[in-house]
Amino acid sequence: MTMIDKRIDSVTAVVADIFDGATVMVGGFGEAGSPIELIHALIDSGAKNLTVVNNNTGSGHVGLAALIENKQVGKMICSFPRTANSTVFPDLYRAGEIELELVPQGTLAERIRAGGSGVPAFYTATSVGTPLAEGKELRNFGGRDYVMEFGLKADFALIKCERADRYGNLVYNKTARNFGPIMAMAANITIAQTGAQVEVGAIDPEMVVTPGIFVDRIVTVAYPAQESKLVAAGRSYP
Amino acid sequence: MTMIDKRIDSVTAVVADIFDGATVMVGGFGEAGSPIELIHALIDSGAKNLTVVNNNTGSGHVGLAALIENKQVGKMICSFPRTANSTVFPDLYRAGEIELELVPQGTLAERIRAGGSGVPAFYTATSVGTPLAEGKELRNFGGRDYVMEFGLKADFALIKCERADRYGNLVYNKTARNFGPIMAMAANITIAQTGAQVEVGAIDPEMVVTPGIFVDRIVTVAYPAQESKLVAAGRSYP
Amino acid sequence: MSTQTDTISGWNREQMAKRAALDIPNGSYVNLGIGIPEKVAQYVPAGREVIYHTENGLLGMGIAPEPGQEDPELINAGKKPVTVIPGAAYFHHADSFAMIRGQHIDICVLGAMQVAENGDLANWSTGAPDAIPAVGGAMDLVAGVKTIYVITQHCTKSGEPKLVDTCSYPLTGQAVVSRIYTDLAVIDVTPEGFMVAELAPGIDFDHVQARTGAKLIPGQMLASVVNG
Amino acid sequence: MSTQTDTISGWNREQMAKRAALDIPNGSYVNLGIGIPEKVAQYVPAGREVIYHTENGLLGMGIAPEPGQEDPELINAGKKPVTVIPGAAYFHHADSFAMIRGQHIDICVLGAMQVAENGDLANWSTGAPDAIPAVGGAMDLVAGVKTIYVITQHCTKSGEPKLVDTCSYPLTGQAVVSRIYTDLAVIDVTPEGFMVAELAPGIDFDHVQARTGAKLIPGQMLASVVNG
Repeated sequence: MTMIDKRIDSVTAVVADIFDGATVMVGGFGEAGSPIELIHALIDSGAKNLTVVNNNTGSGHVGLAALIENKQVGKMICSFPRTANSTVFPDLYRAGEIELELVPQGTLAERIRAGGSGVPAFYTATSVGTPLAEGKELRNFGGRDYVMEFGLKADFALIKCERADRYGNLVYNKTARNFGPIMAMAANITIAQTGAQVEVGAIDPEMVVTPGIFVDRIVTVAYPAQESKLVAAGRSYP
Repeated sequence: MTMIDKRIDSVTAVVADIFDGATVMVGGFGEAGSPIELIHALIDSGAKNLTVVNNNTGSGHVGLAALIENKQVGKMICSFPRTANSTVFPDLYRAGEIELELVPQGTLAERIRAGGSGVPAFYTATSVGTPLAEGKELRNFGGRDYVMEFGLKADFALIKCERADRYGNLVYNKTARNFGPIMAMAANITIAQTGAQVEVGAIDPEMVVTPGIFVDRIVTVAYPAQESKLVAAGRSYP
Repeated sequence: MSTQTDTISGWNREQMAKRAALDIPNGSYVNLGIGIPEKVAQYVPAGREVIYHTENGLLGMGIAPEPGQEDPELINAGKKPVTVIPGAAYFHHADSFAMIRGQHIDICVLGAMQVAENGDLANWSTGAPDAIPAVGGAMDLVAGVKTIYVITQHCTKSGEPKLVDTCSYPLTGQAVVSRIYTDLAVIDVTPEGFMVAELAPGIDFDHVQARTGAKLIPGQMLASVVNG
Repeated sequence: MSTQTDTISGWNREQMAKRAALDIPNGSYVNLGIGIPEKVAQYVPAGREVIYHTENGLLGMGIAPEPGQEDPELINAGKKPVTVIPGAAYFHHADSFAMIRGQHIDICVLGAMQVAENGDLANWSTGAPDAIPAVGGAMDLVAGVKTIYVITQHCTKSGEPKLVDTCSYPLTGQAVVSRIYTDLAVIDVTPEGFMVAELAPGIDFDHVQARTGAKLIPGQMLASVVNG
């Protein structure tokens, strides 16, 4: 029997088809849930002119910050591109070498969830009356103004989970769940790095957070690097 | 210490403030997840002219069908108001005694989720070019037409779950989960009947399906009636 | 199912389901409508692993339970008891329809009242003024699933064609059907119209054309027979 | 925090947090911003059970872990390690912001750069042309949470008023702030403008007015003192 098996052996192979100009959603909120080994594999792959969707812009000189520093990112879509310990994005942004689409965090999450759910656009009260609503369509419902926002999709999503089976059913760890489940819905190809692979049936159907239909490839990284430790040690990638 | 405790002793007390003219979301898909004891308590309460949101219109002469038969429902918002074993809704509908807003099932679910998430309106491809899109606003995004649909809220939601703690954290049983989690988000007052109460902390934070913030009252019904058995036995309520 | 057409020859319900099942690729995520479409699951060729979605909130639906093993809280979209396979997942209705509406389900197989040559589908209402309208998830499925297959008798019980130039019944969706499996033929919806890909044993092209309310085009595999 | 105003008198940061904490009712679902607002959790009066939400995906956030017990995958919106209380729940970002945007969170306490007398809040950007804009969840919180409280020094380090008639900085939200806790006073945003509800010990109304960029109205509890 030809079984469904989404497992791939190496982080190199799993990101190999990410093409120049692709839109790539990258999971994680700060280091929690950041698929750092997948990002480093993407640095090794050399894909350029990427549009990256992440809440932040990385720390130090590893992970997402390293991808940006390596000039592979043409545009960031994020809510908070500043961190105490990284000047990678600010330096490139001030130099005009990287584009920024600033999106309120909840609008970003809702846009991603909409993109994965067949919703091309929706209305939200967030940002009405602020510079982030400028140029956007306003509309009044029930006496309150709302701004129209568009669903957001991606060619690829790189996410991190705790356990996965060969169908691609995923569970996450604590607040590392953050953007993983919705990015998996919004990307054409979703790639998950997992701390452990388990047999089909080992995850209780009541506990599955991301059903396998949203996941295309799984690669095991049993001992992922901890971004904050790399940053504290002054490490950089590559 | 004044503890948060959402537990109420009786199904009578827990629905006592559902007022005439209220919009009430009722969980369940067919009998799976139907809060039959809460519905029967609502029949006892006598609240009238309700707008009820449910996927169906009930079976036989118990549960939702009995609520309708008792002339307490002025309007149904649902996707599939026919069942093999009940003529309660069709009879009243043909007699002009009950109003129907027919909504595609996925649009219904998405409208409820939107109502609970601060989204007053969104666009969907579902129903474009069909009678259910008539009179609705069409809009083209990326070359495809979509119809605008509104978020749906309620004064009350009546739902059924498997286990609950005093904070109102809920887990469901199998496909009885269906509309419970989203109706809990969309209602001003969410009332859950639970098969069992457990101590705070007994539900793994990774497994909580409906966080307590969406739930206002819990009542235990340890041995809920099984709608299909009541229907098969020819039972009616009251 | 005792139409005149049926008594002449053609595929029966099981054979129609079996033929459709051949077109379900390995690894597909599939949603099956009520009726003949449900039977497709029984006939997916050995060696293919297919995962079934039921829109009430389950991915990894298994076969019907043994009598006495039914669980009223484990049902499918037709409200019948089902089981789950290892690796299944439960989710709520909005997440379930996000799978449908977000184009994550690969194939949906549905019944039909009418299919038009441009792929329009009517399968929810006759539009009769005294009918109780009921749509369920049909409009979501046809708008959202990547590929829509229809399994249907070629004609109604009274012998009217169900494959037509324009649907007279209210639509479920516009230009959504890819392929139709009837008792007489397998027919693709193409930019040029209905194209006959296969004929049931003993059925010829003219027999099907006579029972179809739109022009049929012979497909490549039939062209030599019809034209030659 | 060494402004001239501070050296005269008024509440310190801990006292400001403590005063705000008095206004958190039992049973509230609360989201606390980074900085002084975080301290509010320490001062909620005994006997009240309050549940803390952190927008990265946790309801039931507990106190900071013991040194050495930090988990890099259990953090708050400020990316600091936290713990969970029994009865906590994890969820993804869209569900977490549905709690905020769907008006399920009762109270949010935030810092401010400026608050206008109509409740407009500016707390994310000075609008300086060389600044890297960064907003996080601030706009979602002020648009979605039922009640918005602000804790802030009454004036900037250079002595400029932060309570003004019109914000000069880019807004976070329009007419969203209900109450402001400063080092000098507790001030309500009312349809008539800023109303002083309480004064810090040793601070009089005129002292606060002199440091405020909009007209202050004495509240009921102060009226007898000011008018009498």
